[in-house]
Amino acid sequence: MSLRLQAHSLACERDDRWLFRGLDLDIRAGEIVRVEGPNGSGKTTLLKILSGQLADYEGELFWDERPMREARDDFLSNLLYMGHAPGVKAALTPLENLTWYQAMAGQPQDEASRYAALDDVGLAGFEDLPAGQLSAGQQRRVALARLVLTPRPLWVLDEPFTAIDRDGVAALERRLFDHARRGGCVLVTTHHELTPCAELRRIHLGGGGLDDGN
Amino acid sequence: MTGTEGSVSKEVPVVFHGEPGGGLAVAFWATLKRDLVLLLRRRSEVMNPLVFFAIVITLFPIGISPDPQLLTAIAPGLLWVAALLAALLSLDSLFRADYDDGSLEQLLLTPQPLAVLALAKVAVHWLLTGLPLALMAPLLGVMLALPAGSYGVLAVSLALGSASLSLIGAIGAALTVGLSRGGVLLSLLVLPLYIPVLIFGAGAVQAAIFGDGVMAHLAILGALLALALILAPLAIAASLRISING
Amino acid sequence: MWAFINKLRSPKWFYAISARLQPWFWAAALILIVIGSVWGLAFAPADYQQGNSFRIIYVHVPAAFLAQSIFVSMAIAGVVFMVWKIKIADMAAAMMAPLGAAMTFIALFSGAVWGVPTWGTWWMWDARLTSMLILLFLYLGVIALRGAFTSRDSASRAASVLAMVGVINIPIIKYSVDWWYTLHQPASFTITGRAAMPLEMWAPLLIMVLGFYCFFIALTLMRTRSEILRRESNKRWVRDLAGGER
Amino acid sequence: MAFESFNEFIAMGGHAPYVWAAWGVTGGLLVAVVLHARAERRLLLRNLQRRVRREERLVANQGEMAGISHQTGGNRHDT
Repeated sequence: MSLRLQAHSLACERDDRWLFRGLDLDIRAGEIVRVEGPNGSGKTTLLKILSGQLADYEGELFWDERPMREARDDFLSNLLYMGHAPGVKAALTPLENLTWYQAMAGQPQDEASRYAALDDVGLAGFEDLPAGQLSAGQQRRVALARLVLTPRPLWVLDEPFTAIDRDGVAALERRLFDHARRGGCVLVTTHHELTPCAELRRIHLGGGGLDDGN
Repeated sequence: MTGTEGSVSKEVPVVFHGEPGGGLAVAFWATLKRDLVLLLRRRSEVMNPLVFFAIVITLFPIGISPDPQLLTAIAPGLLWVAALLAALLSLDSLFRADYDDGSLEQLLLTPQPLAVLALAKVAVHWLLTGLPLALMAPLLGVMLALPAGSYGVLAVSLALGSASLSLIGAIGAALTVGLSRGGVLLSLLVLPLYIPVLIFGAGAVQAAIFGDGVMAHLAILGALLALALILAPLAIAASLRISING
Repeated sequence: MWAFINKLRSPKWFYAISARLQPWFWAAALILIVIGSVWGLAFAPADYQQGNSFRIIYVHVPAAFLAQSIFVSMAIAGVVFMVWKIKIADMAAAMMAPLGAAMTFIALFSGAVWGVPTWGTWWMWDARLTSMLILLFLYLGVIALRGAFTSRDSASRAASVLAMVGVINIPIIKYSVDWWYTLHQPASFTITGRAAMPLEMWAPLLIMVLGFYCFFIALTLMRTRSEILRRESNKRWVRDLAGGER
Repeated sequence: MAFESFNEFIAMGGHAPYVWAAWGVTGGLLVAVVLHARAERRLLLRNLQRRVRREERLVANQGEMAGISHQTGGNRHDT
């Protein structure tokens, strides 16, 4: 079992416009891959494809050197995805939000670990307040607590730095590098400049073009 | 802000997970419980369909006639149609909140089958809409001069039928969740599919009034529910995947 | 079979082959409908009960047949599109829906008109007319759902799922409406309900039905070709084609 | 032949309004559907041709400009 996410000649067409074509990826353990590109270049779409949400792409995906179709369940149980929206229920407390996520991840229910995770993202003392009463940055932190709560090797994070203050950004950046150093892998889109380091790789998505094929 | 933030032990290597074992039941109950808690915290959303049901039933004697004989004749159909519309009212919000706050994506990305988790959400809709409507219907039946002896059948037929309605309606809700103004479209998609349930549900109450056998109707309602239970979750899951593609 | 499916993946191939098939279906449709019309209107004997009003059957029944067949075709095209990702199937389904709605309307209109001399009223909740009305709503739902999405890919998928859900429900709706009708009007007779029809009566009917089917195929081929031009207008071969037909 | 004369045929044994209304609407709708499909196809072809011609002109113009100023790094489409 090894952490390896590959894509061969990946292409995505949205309403007759190619978002990207002929994309080859080989993502391994210990890497932080930053997907870059202008607005509308398909960053989010790429992350959704690579996290198994979108099926209408061309090309092939491999997880652990098996085709994604066969390895899907295995892939999903090693994946932690965070989208644009944090996925935090405003009417539930941070603790209750994490309870649901813990159950969905198939983890044993463990209140102490939930407290610890919230503590870790700087939400100590806010555990029992409805998330709707927290600030946008704090709600994002509730979602980020999943990175601590649910140990998964592959992180796919779409704009995780949104609405977070400077200290939080630094802490999150540390967390990403730490995860890569421990043999995990991070796939991320962000407008925030990540500190350059050995683990960091970039994928640049440009614009599509007129299709000349059949 | 605490000083401990971001302090992760660097020795522990990342753990890989094998194929998911059980956990489906846990995820199902967790989703069921979460949605129940969510709805019970916004109690007005649970109350709205019930109030709507009562108001619509009040409108008919005013609009048609207070004559008990006439009301008896139309009561079964009236109660069923009003309950059906009331259940439809809350359908639009079934997946909408999850779609907006991003938890729908997370639901799609669990290793658990999406159809089963969607079933948990539909079950909550029935528990907090269909079932209360069924329990409330006899009360409104009294106001429509429904003959004694048909109250039990009314409640049972509504309880059975509204489960099918929730399942079928959830398909429409899943198809329209990505659309900004899906509400009216949802009724257009779903109402024609409700007709068989309406026919046998209202038929059961009518049969009870005439003193005919009721079991046949209820059996068919049960059969429709069984069919919906098998097929609808698959359609809901497929529709949710389409909607999330945006 | 597989070779054929693979060929269907290429809109260019379909565009070429449909150009060759199309004239034959147009010719067949024209000839069959003209023969059927003349035979049915002028030569078939009048019905001993309904007199000459019975001649409406020659448009009512083919339209009703086609209305149901087109929905089934749409669902099959939806399956083909979803399973094999063949875009041609979806283009055809998109083009079929309005024709299906038009056919349902014809069946409803001719049925209503027929009702005047037969029952003395423009509308009767006859089993066939009622199911046709529900079918019209199903068609409108599919068309509205397809139009509601901004992304064409999502629209195609959503419409396919709804067509499949609808086609599972059509027989259920039909049987429940039949059952409901017999329960409420046991005495009255349906307009096209008799089995024994002499050859001179059903032969033109058969010809009309065949003619309508040919018309449906020809029109679907033609409009699918237009849809190819619309959706593939960025492709090189479409550009060359437009340049060539200057 | 079920009718003695043409007038009888038109009268349809007293059912003329119903029979002819049903047939008329059906025929009218079928013809309208065909006309619509034809108009749709013509319009599409015309728009497509206009677009192709416009793009050809654009390419030709850009080619000339490139020739005059001896530029190579332009945003030219190689269609």
